[in-house]
Amino acid sequence: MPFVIVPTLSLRAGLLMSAFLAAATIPSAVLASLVGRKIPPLFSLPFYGAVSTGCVLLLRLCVSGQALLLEDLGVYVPLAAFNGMMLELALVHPRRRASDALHDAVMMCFGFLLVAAFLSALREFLGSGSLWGVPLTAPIRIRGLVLPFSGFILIGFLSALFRRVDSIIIGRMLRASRRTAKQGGDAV
Amino acid sequence: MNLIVSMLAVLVSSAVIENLLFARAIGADHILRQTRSYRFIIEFGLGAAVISGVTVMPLWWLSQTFGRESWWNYARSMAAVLLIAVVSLLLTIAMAAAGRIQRPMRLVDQGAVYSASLAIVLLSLTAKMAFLPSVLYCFGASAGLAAAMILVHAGRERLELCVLPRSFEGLPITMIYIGILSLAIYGLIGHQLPT
Amino acid sequence: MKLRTQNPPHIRSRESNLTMMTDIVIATLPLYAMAVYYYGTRALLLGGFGVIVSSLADGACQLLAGKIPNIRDLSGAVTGLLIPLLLPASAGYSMILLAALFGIAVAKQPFGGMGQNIFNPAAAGTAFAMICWPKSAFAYPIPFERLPAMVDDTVRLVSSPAYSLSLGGTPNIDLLDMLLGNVPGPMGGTNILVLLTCLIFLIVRKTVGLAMPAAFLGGASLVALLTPRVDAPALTAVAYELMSGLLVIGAVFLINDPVTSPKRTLPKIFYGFGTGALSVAFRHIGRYEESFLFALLVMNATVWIIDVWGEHLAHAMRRKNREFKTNPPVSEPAEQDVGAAQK
Amino acid sequence: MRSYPRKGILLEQNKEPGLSKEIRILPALPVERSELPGPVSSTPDLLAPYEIVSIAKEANIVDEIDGRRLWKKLAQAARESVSGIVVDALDDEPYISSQLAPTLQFPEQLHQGLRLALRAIGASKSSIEIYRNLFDLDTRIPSSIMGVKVDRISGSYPAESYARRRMQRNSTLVVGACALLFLQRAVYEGLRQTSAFVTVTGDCVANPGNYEVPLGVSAGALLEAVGLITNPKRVVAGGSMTGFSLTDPSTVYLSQTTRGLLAFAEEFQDMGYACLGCGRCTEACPQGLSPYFIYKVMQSHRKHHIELADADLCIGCGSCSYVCPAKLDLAQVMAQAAAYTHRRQTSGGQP
Repeated sequence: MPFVIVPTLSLRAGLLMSAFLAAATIPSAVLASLVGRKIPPLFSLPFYGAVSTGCVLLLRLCVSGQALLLEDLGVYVPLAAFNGMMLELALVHPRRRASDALHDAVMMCFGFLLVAAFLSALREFLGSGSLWGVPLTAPIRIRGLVLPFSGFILIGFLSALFRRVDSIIIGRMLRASRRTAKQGGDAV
Repeated sequence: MNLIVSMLAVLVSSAVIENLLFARAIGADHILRQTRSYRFIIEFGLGAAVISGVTVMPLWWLSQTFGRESWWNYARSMAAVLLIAVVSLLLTIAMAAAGRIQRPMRLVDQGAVYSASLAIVLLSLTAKMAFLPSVLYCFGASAGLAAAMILVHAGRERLELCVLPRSFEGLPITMIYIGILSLAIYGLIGHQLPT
Repeated sequence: MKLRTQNPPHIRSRESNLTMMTDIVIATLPLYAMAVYYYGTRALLLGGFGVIVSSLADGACQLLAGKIPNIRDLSGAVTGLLIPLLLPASAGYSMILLAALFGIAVAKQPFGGMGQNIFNPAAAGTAFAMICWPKSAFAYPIPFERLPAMVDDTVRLVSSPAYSLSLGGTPNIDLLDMLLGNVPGPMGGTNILVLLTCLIFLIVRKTVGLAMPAAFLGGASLVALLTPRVDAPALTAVAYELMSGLLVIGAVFLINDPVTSPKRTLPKIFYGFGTGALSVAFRHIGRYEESFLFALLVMNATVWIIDVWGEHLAHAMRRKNREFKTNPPVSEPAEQDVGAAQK
Repeated sequence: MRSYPRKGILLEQNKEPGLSKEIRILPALPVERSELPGPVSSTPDLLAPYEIVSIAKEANIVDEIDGRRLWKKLAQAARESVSGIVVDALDDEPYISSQLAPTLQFPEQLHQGLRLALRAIGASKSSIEIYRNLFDLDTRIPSSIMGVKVDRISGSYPAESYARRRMQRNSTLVVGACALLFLQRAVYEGLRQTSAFVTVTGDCVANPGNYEVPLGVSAGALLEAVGLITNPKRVVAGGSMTGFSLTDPSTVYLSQTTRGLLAFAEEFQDMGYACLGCGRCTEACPQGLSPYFIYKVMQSHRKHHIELADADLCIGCGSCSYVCPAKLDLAQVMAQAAAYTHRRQTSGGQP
């Protein structure tokens, strides 16, 4: 959650952030599915933390060319090791099979990627009037968007929107299922 | 006297101005699940304060020694993670020995404490302060985090009494609440750095 | 004949939401009159624009939430009336628009709308506008200079006494001008005498209580007295602090917002005092010259804690007080036969 | 002069023109006399207490303030040897003056009845309680009636219940004025209680006033006899604050405790207001409760802090509903909250 709220100021930063999260989440999730049951719970947290930190640092070594971007992300790069998704997948309920774990982790990271891309694009375009570093002419400049509070508020509205859409879709499905059930009843 | 004033300034700035939750959204996703009671929040803040405050001491010394080298950037966070693990293990053992643990903390809560203290330690190291201020920074930051969580918890209690639009219940309205609060604190203080 | 039953009591007071809101609207009208006197008809344009935008946004959000907008509910209009008064008279329409939209669609309706919002919509919207456009939100036109409907660069904008106070200098304006509002400042926040008259009107109409504004001004002046920012005689410094910025209009309209303030008397006093003290204290620290709105929002978040604390207090007092402990005598079942004829 | 409750609301008492008119018996509804068996004692001042109590029992007199039989109250008071009698004639509810009017118009009978009751319970002290905040009266209220001190109860609306509770606490018997009048009739004239004093008023009533009507008459018949200007939308039996509204007046019959019958032309329509949180109910509540808080808590799913609000202390005076600018039915919510709290307490925390 913090990673999508604060550092997604520009599209590049958002994408890089999600890459870091993926690097932190996927290996530890797979590892948890493989050796999770052998580790006593007291040591599991340090273990996964060390693993994901290692992966994050590797990725950072790879992208160390982007000094400015890394400067933007700042403290969130090492923090990405302890994100909610990793804790969720590795600690709370680790999957039985590695394939499931991989699937879940990839799906979660993809969802995060979508949200982060949308938010960062919006904030970069309206907040600082550019997109992927290319300066554009925004209809209106809302500088408040680059501040953390707008990140909170945008997340709130985005999730509310998703929930609304979900409820609509579920309602449709319910009605459809009821209709089919009724037809089945007529048939029988 | 000057010393005391400067220490107070460090405490206040770490607690209010660079508030972990409102300025950096750290702990935002843990708040949603885990603020069950004020007591838990107090435990959370105390744990974060102790762990980060103890961890920052050797790290500060290490960063003084190896601060120049380029590899330290990478080694720092790894060392922080490992040290925090050790310290929290020691803390758990000590509390168990003292018999102060009624029920062990859930792993997710431990993870929350971990990430919070990791963030505090790294921030206090990046601030490049003297030794005592950086320790105080840890205490102030965890106190500020606990205070912010208490505010948010009170807001959630108040929101339970409202008839919210259905799609806003739970996470969205809490996020909006934190957002407006963070706006207010930003305007009150004036300058925050979003990193 | 068949009649509809209805629960007691069978007589109701004449006061209603409509009358309370109408009182607040009436109280804002003199401020608009003064604004027209100082800045020309642009003030009316801003006010009307704000009212239209916020009322429309309110109705639209209620429709989205699946409710029927209530004609008698003037709260959106009140928000729209207050927002231009908190901003300079040279504020752009886009600023008013975004402030009203933020206030209604973010700070009010997601929380359940009328009567359930935690944060004051007008304060939240204006704070958002101040943070987004600090330059134009803190540069004020000079009184008695007619503003065109569309403000462009030709309009001369100056800073307000609050700004020079925040720099630590004494504004070279005599207090009488500040009382009469003949100083650059927020559109409705400068003319102190009119504001105090509105406050008296509202208190006489019993729409607002005396406790909160008094405690607010008291807390503000206490902190201003303890930590003066200007090297002037103490009372002069306090007067400057109180009359600069949004303190007085806040004491009239924003503090007394019934939705976002505590209910019992002692919590009301605590809340008002805290808000005043906070808003003056953070004038020292904050970057912006005006910190009242932000302090108000922060205090709004603590209202629930204050209220529960007040309930605890009242609970303890009921415990202590013998007269309240005794329940009314319950009538024994043997006597029900007499009343049975009625049922 | 005592003044309670501390809080509460000040209502405008529309007692005129009902109060100053003399109490009449409607020709359409005559009150039939039913004699008691046995002769009327020629020297009522020499009756023994048990005789007075038995006469009250024979005459079937009911105290109109709480619906208890008068002889039960007298016997209990005699057993507990209370110090004195307070005649309850304070009508603090608007429109209602069915105790005040008889007190002002039959002073001698009231005084004789009071003497009888005093002797029945063997007490000496006595006083008459009348509400103080009656502004729009045509008649002035004397400072003493036949040598009995008149005690003006000031304070705002739910003063009657407070006065009653205060009296009961310091062991004084509270008796309604009408009950004393009927006791006097039973002893001096040997009559059963076959009638009651009822205030018939409201903006639909042709000639409002206090009437002595026979028991068992339906409310509709009484309204017809008194005369209606227009067809009422609401008919209320009892007080204007605490009475209950009738669906069909022709099927509701008057009893000794029916003190008023109000017929209003207009009915409240729902304005669709929401709670503003103005806190007026909290200022008005005489018990020091916070109806706002209780309303909010009852709205929520899991009711935090409900035991904090002491909803079971509500006396149902209806002040909160009266002052509410959003026209919410707060009294109903308070009743529900009281029931909920009671269930919670009885079932040990879990309703």
